Amino acid sequence: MTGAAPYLGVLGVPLMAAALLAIIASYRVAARVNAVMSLLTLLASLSFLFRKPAPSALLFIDDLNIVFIVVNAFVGFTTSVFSAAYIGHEIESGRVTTAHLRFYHTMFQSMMFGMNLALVANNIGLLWVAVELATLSTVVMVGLYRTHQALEAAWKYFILGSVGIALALFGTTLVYVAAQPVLGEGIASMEWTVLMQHVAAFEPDILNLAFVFLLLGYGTKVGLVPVHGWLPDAHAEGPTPISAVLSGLLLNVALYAVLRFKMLMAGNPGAVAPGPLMIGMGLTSLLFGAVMLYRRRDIKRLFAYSSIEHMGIITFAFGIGGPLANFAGLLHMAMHSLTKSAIFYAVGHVAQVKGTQQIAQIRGLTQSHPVLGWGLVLGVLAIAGMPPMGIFMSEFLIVTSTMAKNAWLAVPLIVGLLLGFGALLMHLNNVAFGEPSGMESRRHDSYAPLFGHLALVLLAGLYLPSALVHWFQSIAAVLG
Amino acid sequence: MAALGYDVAHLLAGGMVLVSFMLLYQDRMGALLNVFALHATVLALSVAWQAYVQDAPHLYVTAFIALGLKAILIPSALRRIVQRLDIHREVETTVGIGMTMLVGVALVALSIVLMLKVTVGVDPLGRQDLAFALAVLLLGLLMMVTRRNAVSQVVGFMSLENGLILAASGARGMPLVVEISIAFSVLIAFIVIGLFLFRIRERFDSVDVTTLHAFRGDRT
Amino acid sequence: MMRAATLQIGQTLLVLLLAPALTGLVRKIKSRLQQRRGPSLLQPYRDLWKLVHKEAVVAENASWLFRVVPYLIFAATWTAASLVPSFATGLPFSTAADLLAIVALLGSARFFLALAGLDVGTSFGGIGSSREVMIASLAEPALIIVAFTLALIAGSTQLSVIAAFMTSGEVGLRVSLGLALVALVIVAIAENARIPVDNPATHLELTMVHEAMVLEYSGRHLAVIDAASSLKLLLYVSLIAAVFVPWGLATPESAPSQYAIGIAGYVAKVAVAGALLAVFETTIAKMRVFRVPEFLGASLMLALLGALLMFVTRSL
Amino acid sequence: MGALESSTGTALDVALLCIGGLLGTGVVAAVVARARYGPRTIYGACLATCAVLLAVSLSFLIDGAATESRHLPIGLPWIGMHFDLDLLAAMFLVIVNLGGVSASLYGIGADAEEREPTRVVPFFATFLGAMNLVVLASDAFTYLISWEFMSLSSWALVMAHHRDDDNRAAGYLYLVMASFGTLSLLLALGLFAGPSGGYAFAEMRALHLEPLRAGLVFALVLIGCGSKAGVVPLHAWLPLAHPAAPSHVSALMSGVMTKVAIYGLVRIVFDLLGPPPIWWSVVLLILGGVSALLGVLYALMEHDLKRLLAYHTIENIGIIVIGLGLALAFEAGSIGWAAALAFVAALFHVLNHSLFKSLLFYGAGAVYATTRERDMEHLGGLIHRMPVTAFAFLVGSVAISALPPLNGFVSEWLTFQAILVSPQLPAWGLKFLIPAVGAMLALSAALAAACFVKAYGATFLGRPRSSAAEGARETHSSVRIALLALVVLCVAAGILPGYVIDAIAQITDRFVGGRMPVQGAQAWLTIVPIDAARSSYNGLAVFLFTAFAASAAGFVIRRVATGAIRRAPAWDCGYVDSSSALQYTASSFAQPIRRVFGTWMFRARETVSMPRPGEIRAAHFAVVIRDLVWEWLYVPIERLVANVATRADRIQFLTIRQYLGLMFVTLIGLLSLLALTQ
Repeated sequence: MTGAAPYLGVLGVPLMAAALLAIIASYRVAARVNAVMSLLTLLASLSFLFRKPAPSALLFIDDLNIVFIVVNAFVGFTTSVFSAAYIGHEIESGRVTTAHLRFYHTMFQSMMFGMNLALVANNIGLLWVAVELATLSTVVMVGLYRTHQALEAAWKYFILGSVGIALALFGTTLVYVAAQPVLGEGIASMEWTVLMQHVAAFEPDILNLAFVFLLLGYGTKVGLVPVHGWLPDAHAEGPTPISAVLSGLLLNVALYAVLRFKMLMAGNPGAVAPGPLMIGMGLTSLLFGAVMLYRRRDIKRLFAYSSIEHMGIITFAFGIGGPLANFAGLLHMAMHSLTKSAIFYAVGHVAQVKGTQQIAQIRGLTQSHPVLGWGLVLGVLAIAGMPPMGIFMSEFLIVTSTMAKNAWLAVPLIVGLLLGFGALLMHLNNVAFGEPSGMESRRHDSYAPLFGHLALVLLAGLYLPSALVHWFQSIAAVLG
Repeated sequence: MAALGYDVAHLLAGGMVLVSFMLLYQDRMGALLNVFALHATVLALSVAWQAYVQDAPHLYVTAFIALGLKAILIPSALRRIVQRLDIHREVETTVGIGMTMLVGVALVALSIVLMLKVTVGVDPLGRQDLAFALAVLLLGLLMMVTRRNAVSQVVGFMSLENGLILAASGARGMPLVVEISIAFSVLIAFIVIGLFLFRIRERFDSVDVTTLHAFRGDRT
Repeated sequence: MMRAATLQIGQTLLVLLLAPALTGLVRKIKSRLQQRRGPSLLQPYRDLWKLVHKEAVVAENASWLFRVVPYLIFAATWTAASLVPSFATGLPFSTAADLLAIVALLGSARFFLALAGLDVGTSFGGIGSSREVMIASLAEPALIIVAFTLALIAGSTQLSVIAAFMTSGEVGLRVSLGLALVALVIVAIAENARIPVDNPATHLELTMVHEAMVLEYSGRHLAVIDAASSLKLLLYVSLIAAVFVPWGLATPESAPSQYAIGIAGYVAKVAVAGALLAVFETTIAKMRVFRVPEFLGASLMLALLGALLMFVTRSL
Repeated sequence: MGALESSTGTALDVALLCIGGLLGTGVVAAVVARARYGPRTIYGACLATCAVLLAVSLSFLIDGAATESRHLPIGLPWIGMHFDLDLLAAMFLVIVNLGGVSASLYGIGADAEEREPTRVVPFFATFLGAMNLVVLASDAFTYLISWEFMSLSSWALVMAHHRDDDNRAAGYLYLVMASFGTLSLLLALGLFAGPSGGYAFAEMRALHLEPLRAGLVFALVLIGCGSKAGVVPLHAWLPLAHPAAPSHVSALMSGVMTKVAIYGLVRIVFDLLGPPPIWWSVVLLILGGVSALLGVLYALMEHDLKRLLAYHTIENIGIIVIGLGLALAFEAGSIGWAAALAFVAALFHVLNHSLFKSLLFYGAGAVYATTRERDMEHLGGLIHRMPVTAFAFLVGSVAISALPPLNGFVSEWLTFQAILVSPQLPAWGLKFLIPAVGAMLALSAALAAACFVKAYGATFLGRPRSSAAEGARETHSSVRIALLALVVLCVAAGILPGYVIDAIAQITDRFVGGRMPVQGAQAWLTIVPIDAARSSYNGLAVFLFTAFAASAAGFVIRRVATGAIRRAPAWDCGYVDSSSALQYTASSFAQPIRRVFGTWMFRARETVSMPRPGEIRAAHFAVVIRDLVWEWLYVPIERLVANVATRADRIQFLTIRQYLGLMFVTLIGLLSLLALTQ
């Protein structure tokens, strides 16, 4: 494809890695290769910060997707490091075989490829295909353990995801149909760059219809209520590194798609504002997710629901719109990716040392495993929006910008936040404190990914580099 | 010529909606699969026709895939699964067939109203194509929702996806249709393999009904 | 200035000397009313004299607090008593504390007395303190609210100002004032452990309050406490006198003859009050301890009513 | 605002540096706390830093220096962090760091008893830092972030002894209530700033809100700060959380953190929000009166020593709120001098309460440290074994019972003086309300005295009720230093109130538009709130005369008569020496008052089961006390959430087909919406 060269870094590397990992037998080597390749991808993505390649027919880079790519590559890298430590133990405990792991690594990279492709895609059709690819590769990883629950979760994810993707495709087709009279036939009518320029002239009604399908379709991947069904089980039953990337990355990619189409809608005066829809689904997800936290038994499912909650918050923020809220949404998105993946790293180790994911059987972590325990406490407090972590800042901005737009909307928002906080704290209270119970097995892991993420979140809460701020602000302005 | 082209396209697309209704109506597994084969064939025809009227040769590929894969390969595979896993023969429904049909009619009405109102600027060919496509899509979804039986749900999904292909092919000059239809075929292949691999006997709900809630972490 | 100081000292000593006499007077009249001769007026002085010369018997596990408290009580009460205008107003020391402060001073005295009751750790001491604080927790607010009423009438919480204001004609008859008087009298009865709230002359376990607290005291400690309680009685009498019958009060500026009148008038008022108290005590019966809250609650309500009337009717 | 930024000052910078130091100390502490002398070193560092802060703020306050400002480019981008140091802030800095110094002293002494210093020391330092930060913050974001950080670190301290289930429950309730408060403050400030979105206090001060919006902000701020300060009915967490923490932290939470909450209330209501309407004062007065009365009644029903103290915090907060309410009322009635009087009374009581409440908590902590016992029913006779603690606690008790000549009395006396001015107010509602509130205040004062007779008597007097109490030993020297230092301060503030009042009085002008007469000028250090003819009080004279009278009496008697003492068994109406179980217990002491007030307010029920003659079983006596606020406000909410959660949980267990159904219905819904709307 023309002008694809600059993108080789973020696309070629994972693809190559996938191929390479498919043939490496030793899982130790594979794990290292995996990490190295992810690091390369990260560097490649960082290069975009300095040199923005010109948009080609299929691929392009603008301020918006750089954010996502960088976050994506970074969390992908840290996860690959974490996964190296994680799978070793899985092998020891005999939950997976080396053959599975070969498969696992391959799929990990192809998923990274899919997500990066979706992010750099300049073409709504290509975007769709890429998201589909990412979904399929995660599906098989969710089913990795071959337990009944794992298979069931994978299956549920697969079916719901497919239907969602189908809806998204119909929406995509409609967008093309809307564009075609203006831009004529052919590839041009599916290019973001072109669409954005001419969207004003499109038939608004078709756009509205299209957005409904797109919101539901990609919203399924985002995990918005009521199309969230697959999310909790997929997080709970898959290997923890996958839970981390699911929450930290895949949801973002889907959200990215929604955002793009929202921008498209915003560009057309005649189209209904997508804001109310997103606000509605966002609030629903927030409240629902928050309420669902209370009755959880499984610690990974718990945090899966918290992801639903936070995706709701982010969607809500973008629904509110305006430079401030968009800024807050982006910030919250980044913070959530970092924090939630950090939490899953911690949870992964916890599940391994305690030999269970049942919240009821995990007690007094700060007593039995201080580093891990306090790491988890920090993570949970951060995700619950406690200062001085970054999420406090983004939530502050979201609430205040909401007040500025429409004060009454802030009330359900606040209620949701409080409900979610109460539930998380309730579980944290028992997991992290009290008399230790359950297995006492000790392992010395590298907690670097966990605390690295937390450190970043803390830093962001205290000080955002002005360059970053201006950059985010420019994006926020674009988002409208 | 244009008029003829329009009429045939209309006929075929409408035919698909009709076949979707037939799908809804079936209560025997075997018959269901046959009707689906028909559904796929009609799709293939209409795609081919679109290829002809838009003289977009790449669409023939799509048509061919539709015919070969969905009209022949998959139905036969499903038949084998049905025999292999001795899934008992009749289709269990959650809502009565009649009720389903009524809802279906409502859905078709909805989609046509919506489409015709929305797609004013589009050329008539695309318009009714889209309208019918949406109808087929919704009917497929309806089928997935109302059928308990795994195989018939797969069929529902495939008919839904036929609707998508119909829409894509109807959108004049839409690129990537082939790629997309291929991607979808992969998807469906996955599903069918899944059915086969994971021994999904009765329903999507669970890989294995007996273990559905027993070990689930979150049973309160 | 000099003269004011001497007057102040004079009043301070006067109350101290007069206090036991009042107690004696009340006893005398009571026994007369009960067809007895009764002890002489000087008996209280003799008792005090006798007590201070006895060696003090202190319970084994009594703490230092137990031995300090009597003096604290005495001091606090004496301070309070010397702040209330007896025969003259506007004395220098009177600026040191207003009516509220006087009430609070009595509160301090009671606080320590109740502690002393608990110090030895006997059951009777407990009974006494517990009942005492229960009574006080109602009587003290009543007193403070009475103070509100007076303050609103006279536009000041300074007793000498109030007294001076009362002598000036512009008071007239007020409902609030009447209510305040009734409340004040009830409080005075309760605070001084008189019938019907308590009986100063009983040692029946079930009825006694004040006596139960001081049960463990003997010798000079008991003497000091007795002195304090008679001082308290005098204090209340002079308080009521100063506010409700303030006539004949002298001021630092007035002529010496005025002081003589003032003192004579004061003694007369005290005597009358003592007589009234004795009559009242003999005519009424002691009430059960758990009826006391209602009795005091009544005074609280009366006081509040009076204060409310003032708040609503008057704007200073 | 630009003007503010330009004027920067040294005192503020020093303060900020110290705060940074405290936060840093917290981080360091996390590492070194395990070391043998680690905790003491950390406490020492905190002590030094707080001392510096204290000195700086005190000198600032006494000079009545001009406001200093700083703007740091951290925190929220394009707003940054604003810090102001004005007289109000300085005064609260003094309070915070007085607490900090004494608490650190206590910590040095008590660190021997702390089993897990790693769970205490780091958060202790950050807690101090956060409280200081709140006082200095001068934009919405900085204020909220430090506010919530304060809650967070204090929560960690409450969880220090996390093995005890009650503590965990307390910690949970505490943090949830805290973030509830923070969120409502967030709403308040967001509403305040409005669309313009100027979050610096300077900008907010310039805004003029329309009445409705201002009222909403007021209500939300009241909820936010009230829940932290423990105003009824948002107090439920306080008596659980404060005692759960280590004692010096309890002291900080009760004595200082609640004051920081009051600071927030004052800052926003008196400073930022415009002139108040009359109804704000009505709300404050009612809440204050109820808190004062309910708080002390709760305390009377309580016989856990530390919890009793916590309930008294609620009472004193009530008194403070009454003062603030009066100040608002007078401000609304534009009687500046009276407003100043009430305001000073409130702030004076803030100072006093922080002093004697810390003192009392240290005492309780010392008792707990040696006896491991918080239940007064198992204590007693400690005055013999820990004389210094007993003496200090006695002074604290007198002070908190508002008895002259100590400091507690002065501030309540000032409040009463303010109440007596209120007939001048035009509003009729207040004419009825204020005397009622005054009565409540008087009642709560009297009851407080009763309560502390109970507490002191049961804990320190009488005979030991348990072996633990028998074996009690006097506490560590540095703890004793802390105690005595506070004793001195309580007495000083009691007998020389004039100077304190003058220090506070400089603040009032800016906030309530009025000023009290200068007290330092009065003869004999008398304090004259309004004018001499109105009322006056001279703590020093009363103190001196009382002291003189007492010692004179003692001296004279010993001289002219005898000083002989004979130790003998207790007389007790001739009953032979009974077991220590027969002495009055705390609950039996409170029984008469419980009968008077408790029966209708707490549904207190006593059940006695006497064995019939010849029956061989112990007689049994039980008191059941119900907390109606809890049952009517908190339990329903809890139930509601539980129900919703349980119902919603079904959705977790839908089958794939049903999830598809959800998707389908949503799709159809949206489509038909689209079909209908155009």
